[in-house]
Amino acid sequence: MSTTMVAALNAALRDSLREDASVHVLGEDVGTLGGVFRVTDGLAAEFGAQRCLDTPLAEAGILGTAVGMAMYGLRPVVEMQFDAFAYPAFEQVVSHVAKMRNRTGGRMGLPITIRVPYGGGVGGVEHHSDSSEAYYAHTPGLHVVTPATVADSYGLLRSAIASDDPVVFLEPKRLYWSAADFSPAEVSTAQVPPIGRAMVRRPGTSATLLTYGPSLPVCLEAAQAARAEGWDLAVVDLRSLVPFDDETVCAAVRATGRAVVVHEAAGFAGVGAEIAARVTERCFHHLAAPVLRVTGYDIPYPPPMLEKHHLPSVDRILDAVARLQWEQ
Amino acid sequence: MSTTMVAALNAALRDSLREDASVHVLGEDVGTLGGVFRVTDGLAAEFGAQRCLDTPLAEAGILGTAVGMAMYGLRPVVEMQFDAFAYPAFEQVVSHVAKMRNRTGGRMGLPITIRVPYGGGVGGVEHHSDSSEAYYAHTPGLHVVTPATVADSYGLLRSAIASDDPVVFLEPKRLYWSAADFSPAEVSTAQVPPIGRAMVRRPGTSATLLTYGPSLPVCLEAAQAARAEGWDLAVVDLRSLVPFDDETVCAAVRATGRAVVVHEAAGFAGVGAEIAARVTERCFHHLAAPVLRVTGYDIPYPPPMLEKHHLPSVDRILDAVARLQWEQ
Amino acid sequence: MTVLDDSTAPGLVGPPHSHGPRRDPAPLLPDPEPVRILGTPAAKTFDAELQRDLYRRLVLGRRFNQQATTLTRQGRLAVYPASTGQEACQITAAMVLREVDWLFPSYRDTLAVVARGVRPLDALTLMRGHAHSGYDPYEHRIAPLSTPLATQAPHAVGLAHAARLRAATDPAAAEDLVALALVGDGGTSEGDFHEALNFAGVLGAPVVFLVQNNGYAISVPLASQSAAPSLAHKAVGYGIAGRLVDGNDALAMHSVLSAAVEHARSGRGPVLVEAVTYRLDAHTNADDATRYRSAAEVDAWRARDPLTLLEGHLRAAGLLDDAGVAAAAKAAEVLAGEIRAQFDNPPDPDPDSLFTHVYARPTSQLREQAAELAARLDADADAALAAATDAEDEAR
Amino acid sequence: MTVLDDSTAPGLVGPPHSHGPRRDPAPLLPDPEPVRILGTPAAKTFDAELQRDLYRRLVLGRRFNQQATTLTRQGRLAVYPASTGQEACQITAAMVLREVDWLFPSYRDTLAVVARGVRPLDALTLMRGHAHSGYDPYEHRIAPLSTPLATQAPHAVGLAHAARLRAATDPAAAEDLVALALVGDGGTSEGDFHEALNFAGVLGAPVVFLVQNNGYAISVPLASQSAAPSLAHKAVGYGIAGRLVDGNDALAMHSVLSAAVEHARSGRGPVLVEAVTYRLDAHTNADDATRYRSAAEVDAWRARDPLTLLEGHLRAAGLLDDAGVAAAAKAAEVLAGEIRAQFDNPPDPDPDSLFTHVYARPTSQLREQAAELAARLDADADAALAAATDAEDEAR
Ligand SMILES: Cc1ncc(C[n+]2csc(CCOP(=O)(O)OP(=O)(O)O)c2C)c(N)n1
Ligand SMILES: Cc1ncc(C[n+]2csc(CCOP(=O)(O)OP(=O)(O)O)c2C)c(N)n1
Ligand SMILES: [Mg+2]
Ligand SMILES: [Mg+2]
Repeated sequence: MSTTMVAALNAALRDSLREDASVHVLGEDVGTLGGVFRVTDGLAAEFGAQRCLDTPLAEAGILGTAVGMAMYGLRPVVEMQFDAFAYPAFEQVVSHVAKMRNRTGGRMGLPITIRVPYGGGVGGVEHHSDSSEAYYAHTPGLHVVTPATVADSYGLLRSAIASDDPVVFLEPKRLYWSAADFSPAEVSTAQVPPIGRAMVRRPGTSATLLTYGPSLPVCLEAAQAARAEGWDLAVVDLRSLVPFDDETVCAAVRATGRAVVVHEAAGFAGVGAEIAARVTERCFHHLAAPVLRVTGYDIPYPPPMLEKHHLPSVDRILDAVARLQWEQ
Repeated sequence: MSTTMVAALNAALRDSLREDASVHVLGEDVGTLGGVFRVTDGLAAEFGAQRCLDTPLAEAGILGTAVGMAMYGLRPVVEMQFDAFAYPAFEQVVSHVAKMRNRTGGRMGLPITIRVPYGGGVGGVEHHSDSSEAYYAHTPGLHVVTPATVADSYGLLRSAIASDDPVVFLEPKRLYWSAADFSPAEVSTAQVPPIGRAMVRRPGTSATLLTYGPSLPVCLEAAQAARAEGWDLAVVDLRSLVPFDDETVCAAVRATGRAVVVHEAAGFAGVGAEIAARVTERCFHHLAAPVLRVTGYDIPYPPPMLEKHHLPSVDRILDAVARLQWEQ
Repeated sequence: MTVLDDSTAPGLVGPPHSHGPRRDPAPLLPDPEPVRILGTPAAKTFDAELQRDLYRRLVLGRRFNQQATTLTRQGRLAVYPASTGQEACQITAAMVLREVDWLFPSYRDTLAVVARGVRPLDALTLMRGHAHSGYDPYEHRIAPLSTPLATQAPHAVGLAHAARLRAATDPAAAEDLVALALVGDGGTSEGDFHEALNFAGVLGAPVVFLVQNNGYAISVPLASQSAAPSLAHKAVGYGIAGRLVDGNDALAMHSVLSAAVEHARSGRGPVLVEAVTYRLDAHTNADDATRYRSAAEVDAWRARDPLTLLEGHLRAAGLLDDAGVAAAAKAAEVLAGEIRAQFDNPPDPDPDSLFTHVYARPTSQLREQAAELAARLDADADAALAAATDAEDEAR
Repeated sequence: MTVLDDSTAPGLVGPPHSHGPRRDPAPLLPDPEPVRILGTPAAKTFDAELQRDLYRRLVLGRRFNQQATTLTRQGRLAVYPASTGQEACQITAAMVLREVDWLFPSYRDTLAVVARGVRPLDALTLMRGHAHSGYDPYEHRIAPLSTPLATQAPHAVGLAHAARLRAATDPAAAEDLVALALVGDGGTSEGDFHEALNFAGVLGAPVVFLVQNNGYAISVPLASQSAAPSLAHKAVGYGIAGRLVDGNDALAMHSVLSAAVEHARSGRGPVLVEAVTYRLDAHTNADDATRYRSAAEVDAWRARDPLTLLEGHLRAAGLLDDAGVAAAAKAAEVLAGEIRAQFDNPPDPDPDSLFTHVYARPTSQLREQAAELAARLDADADAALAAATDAEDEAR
C-alpha cells in the first residue's frame, strides 16, 4: 500500500487517539481544516472537536495550555504550524516543558508531543523554512526526534506520544508528500521503533554520511552517485537527536574512518557541530580525516528562488567526501 | 584605579549616552532603580527617564519597541533582567532582530545591543543562571559577544553599541563584582577592542584552553595549577562567539597540538561543540588528541546548593587535560 | 455578639486603596455596534469628491487582487493572500496616512502597500519568492510585510515613540508622525499584540492599531478566537480608545480611521480600531475555504461587498454613472496591464545576495562560504559551457 | 450634486456586519472603585467565626513572613520575597479553594502555599536553594512556584480545561475543580497573561486569575506598567468577568474571591480579580526599596495594613479582645518555632539528584555524566579521608 508521510503521521495520531483516551491534539487549524498540511485531517470528525481542538492563534498559549493539560494527566499533542512560528512558545518550551520533571524532583512529568513541520525546499516565503532543531537539542529535558521515512513517521510519532517525556517532533515538510509501500495497520506494537536509536540506511566502506530528516534522501542519492567516483558510502539516519545514539554512530564511523555530517540548518553551532565533536572525541584514532560538515550557510533562510543554493546538495556532499584526504 | 565590571559597564553606557544622542537604554528597572545589578545606576538621573526608560514588564514588548526605535534611527540598548527572562523575546530576536537587514536587502539595519546577564555561580534560584549563548550563536544575523575582564566589559560594550549590527551582549554575572585596575576615562577610542577578535590571555606550550566569559578566571586558575603537573597551558579568551576569530584560535591550537574547550552551558550542541568541530576541521593534522570539552552537564541548571558540581572547575579542567593522550 | 456599626469606626478604614488616580473608562469603550455611514444621514454630508476617489481606488484595489491571484495560477507568484472583500480597509489604511507617517503591514496587506505607492512588482516580491522584501522601507515609510503575526505591532510603537523622542530633543527634526499597524483578528490573540498595546498606552505613543476582523484566522472562526463583546473592547484594558467600525463601509472606514490617526497625531494617545469585514477569497490560493465555511455565508457577505455597497450608494446619490464606472474599470485594466508587464521579465536574484546583507560587513566565515558557492557556480557554468561546446562540436 | 436620502436605498446596505452575536459587556466590567466590606454595612452580616478565623490566619501569615525574612538574615534562605502587607490576599487565596482545586502560585506566593498546607521547609525549598521545588504538586494540588512571570497562568487554564474534558468523557472521574492563578501587577504586562486569559475566555474554563496589584514590579510603579482604568478592566477584552477589590480588606477579599471561585466552578466562566494592595517590605531581602519609593508612601500604606484594619474592626465589633490577640500571637510563635526547627538540620541535597529526574529514565549520556561526577566525588572523599588519616598519623 502506497502511503505518504502525511498519511502515516495522520494514522499515528488516529491510532493514538483511538487507543488512549488521554491523547488530545491541539493547535491552529488542526480541527475543521485538518491542518495546513492535512496531518490532522479527519481527526476532529472522528474524535470530536475537543480531542482535536482548534485553538486561538497564540503559540505560547497553546503550549502553556498543553502543559496544564499534561499536569492533569492528559497526553497533549501540540501542532506548531511552521518552524518559525514555534518561537513565541520558546519560553514555555525551555523554562517549563523541558524542566518540569526536574524541578519537581520527578513528581510531575509532562508527556507532551510538540509537532513542528520544519526545514525548507518547499518554496515557502520567509519564516516558513527554518531548521530549528539545534535550539531544542541544546535544551536538556527535551527529546528531539525527526523521522525521514514514511514508516518512521508513523512509528516514531507513536513512540513520541507514548513517551512519558516531552518530545519535540520535527517533521521534514519537504518529505510530507514522499510515499512508500507502508501500511500502518500492519505495524504491531512491538515493531514501533523506540526513541533514541539511529539506523544504518545504507552500509558502505569508504566513508560514512551522518544525517537526519530532510537530508536523508539527498545523502542516499549522493551515496548512489558516489559509486561512479569509486566511493562506497555508508548512510546513517540519526532519527533521534536527543537521546543521541553514540553506539550506532560511532560504530559506523569507525568502520570507515571518514565521516561527513549533513543537515539543512545553519552550520555554526548547529547539531552537526555536536555530532562532529562527539564522534571525534570518541573515534579520534580511527579517523583518517577530520569529520566534515555540509550544512546550510550561516545566513537567514533564503527566499524560494535562491534556496537551491543553500540546501545541502548531492554536489556539495560529494565535494566534501572528496576533501576527506584520500591520498594520505 | 580599581574598577568593578559593573562600574565598567556603567561607564560604557554613560559614555555612549553622552557621546551619541541616538543611544537609548530601556528595560525593566533600569531607570530609578539603576537595574537589579546596578549596571544602569545613575543614568536616568543624568540623562533623563526617556534616555534610560523603565518599561512595562514584557520582554518581547521591550525588544519589539527597540526594533521600532532602531528603525527610526535610534541606537537602543536593551537590558534583559536575567538570561532565562530573555526567552519571551526569542521570536523578536530570531525573526526580526537577526533578520531585518537581510530581509530588506541591506536597507534597514538594526543597531540594537541586547544586554543579557548570564550564567551561574551566584546562588540564583531556578531560571536565574542559564547560559543561553548557543541559542544566539546559532542564529545568523546576530553578533554574540561576551567579555571576561573589566577592561573588555567597557571596551566591548562601547563597540557593541557603536556596531551597526545587532549584538547580543552576554555579561557573566558572577564576574560583575570582580575588580581590576582600570580607568574608563583613560581609554581612547583607538583602544576600544573591535568585535570579533579573540585574545590570548596566557601563552603556553603544552595545550590550549579555549574559553570565554565566566570560565576565563577558572581556566587561568587551572593553567596556574597545571604548572605543578608539568603542563604549560595557553588560555584563549574568545570574547566574540560570532564573528568567530578562527585565525587566533587556530594559531593557538596549532602551537600546542592539544586543546580543551571550557564553558558553563550544557555541552550537547553547545558553542563548545562548534569550537571543537571547527578547530578539528582546520587543524586536524596538528592535533595529537581530540579536542575535549569541559562544560555544564546536560541538565537544567541546578539549585544553588548543587551548582558547584555542575560548573567547570579547575579539577575538571585538569582531568580533561590529563586525558589529552600525552603518552602517545 | 456585637456587630460593628461602621459609623463607630470610620478612621479605621478610610478611603479605598488605589495606586494613583483612576482613569474614566467610558470614553475608551467602543460603541455597541460598528460605526456606519453608508445608508445613514451622515452620508449626505460626506465630501463628494472623496467618495468618488474612494470608489476609483476600491475598483483599482479589487483589480489588483484579481491580477495577483491570476499570477499565482500562472506560477508567477509562489503564493498570494488576497484581500478581496477587505479593499475598503486596505485602501483607507493607505489613504488616511500622510507622507511622514509609517505603515506596518501584515502579510495580507500587499494592497495597502501598493495603495501607498509601492510598485506592484516590488510589493509582491515576497510572494514571488525572489527576495524577502522588495521595496525600500525608508523610501515609502512602510515596514516589510510581517509574516509572523502581530510581531510588527511593537515595532510600530517603538517607531512612533522614537519620533516623539526626537521631536522632544531636536525640535528642528520633529516629525509629527503616526504609525499605523495592521493586524488580523487572529493576530489579536498573540502576546505581541498585547504587549504592543500596553506599551503604546503607557508611552502614549502616536500609534493606531487597525484590526481587520474578517471573521477567520485561516479556518478558525472568531468565536474560537475570542469571547470578547468585540475586539475593540480590548482597548480599555490598555487605557487606549477602542473604536468599532463597519469595515465594508468605505465612508465609515475613512472617517473612523482618519479620526483615529488625527487623535494619535494630536497627542491624545493611541487608538485601537476594529473593522468588521470579510475575506471573500480563500486564505491564500493554496487554501480550500469550502472546508470550513458555507457557500451561504460567503454569499451573504458577497451581498455586502464593499465595492457593491459603495457603487450602489454613489449611483443612488447621483455621484456615479455608467461612464464613471467604465472609466474606473478602464483605469483598473491599465493597472493590471502594468502589473503583467512588470512580471514579464523580472530580474533573477543574484546568488551572491545570500551573503551580502546578513551583516553590515560579511564576517570571514560568510566570505568563505560565499567564495565556496561562487566557485561551485563557476564550475557548473564551465561544465555547462563545455557540454554545450561538445554538443555543438558533435552537431558540426 | 444630488445627495442620497438614505430612505431611498435601504436594501443597499442592510444591518451592520458582525461575526456572530455580540455579548453584553456591562456584566464583565468591574465596579469603578474596589469592593470593600470593612467599614461598610456588609461587615455586620459577615460570619463572625469566619472573621475571627481570618484574623488568626493573618497573624500566622504575618509571622511567617517575618520568620522567613529572619532566615535570610541568618543565611538559611538564599532569598525571600516577602508578602508582608499582602497577607489578606495570600490567606484568602488559600482559604477559598477546596481540596479538589489547584493553586498556581507566583514566586512571591510562598505564604499562600503554606496556608494551603505545605510544610514551611518544603514551601521554602526553592528560596533555600536546596532543590527547585520542595513539595509534591499532586499531594497539595499546587503547581511549583513560578519564577518566570505569568508563565503559569496558561497552565492553570490547561489544567482546568483538562478537568472539564475528563468530566465530560468520564463522569465517574469528574472533579468539579477550579484553578486559581496568582499574578502580580507587573505580570499582567506579559504576553502569557494575555494568552491565558484569552484561552480561558474561549474555552470557558473554570479559572480564576487573582492579580495582586501591590503597585510595583520591583521598582516600576503601576503608572509605568499600565494606563488602564484598572487592571480588572482587562477582563472585558477576553469576554470574562472583571472584579476589583480592596486587597487589604480581608473580608472583601474572602467575599469576592469565593464568589469568583464559585462563579467559575458553576460553569459561568473565568474571572479576573484585581486586588489593590501594597508590599510593605522590599521586593526581596536583597532589594533596597528606598531607591524608588518614599517613606511617606510606605507609612500611608502601613496605616492600611490588612492586619491592623481587621484587628481594629474586630475589636470595635466586639469580636476580639486582648486575650484573643494574645492567643493568636502565641499560635504564631509556635509556628515560628516550628519553622526554625525545620531549618535546624535540613538534609543536604544529593549530587546524584542532578541527573535522576531530567528524563523519566536517564539517557546514556546522562549516565556517563553521572558516573563521571560520582567518580570525582569518590576521589575527593578518598583524598579527604587520606588527608585526615595523614593528619591523624602525624598527630599520633
Ligand atoms: C506567529 C504566527 N503563527 C502562525 C502563523 C501562520 N498563519 C499565517 S496566517 C494565519 C491566520 C491569520 O489570521 P488573521 O490574523 O485573522 O489574519 P487574516 O489571515 O484573516 O488576514 C496563520 C495562523 C503565522 N504567520 N505567525
Ligand atoms: C519573565 C520574567 N521577566 C522578568 C522577571 C524578573 N522579575 C522578578 S520579580 C519582577 C517584578 C514582578 O512584579 P509583579 O508582577 O508586580 O509582582 P510582585 O513582585 O509585585 O509580587 C521581575 C521583573 C521574571 N521573574 N520573569
Ligand atoms: Mg482574520
Ligand atoms: Mg507588583
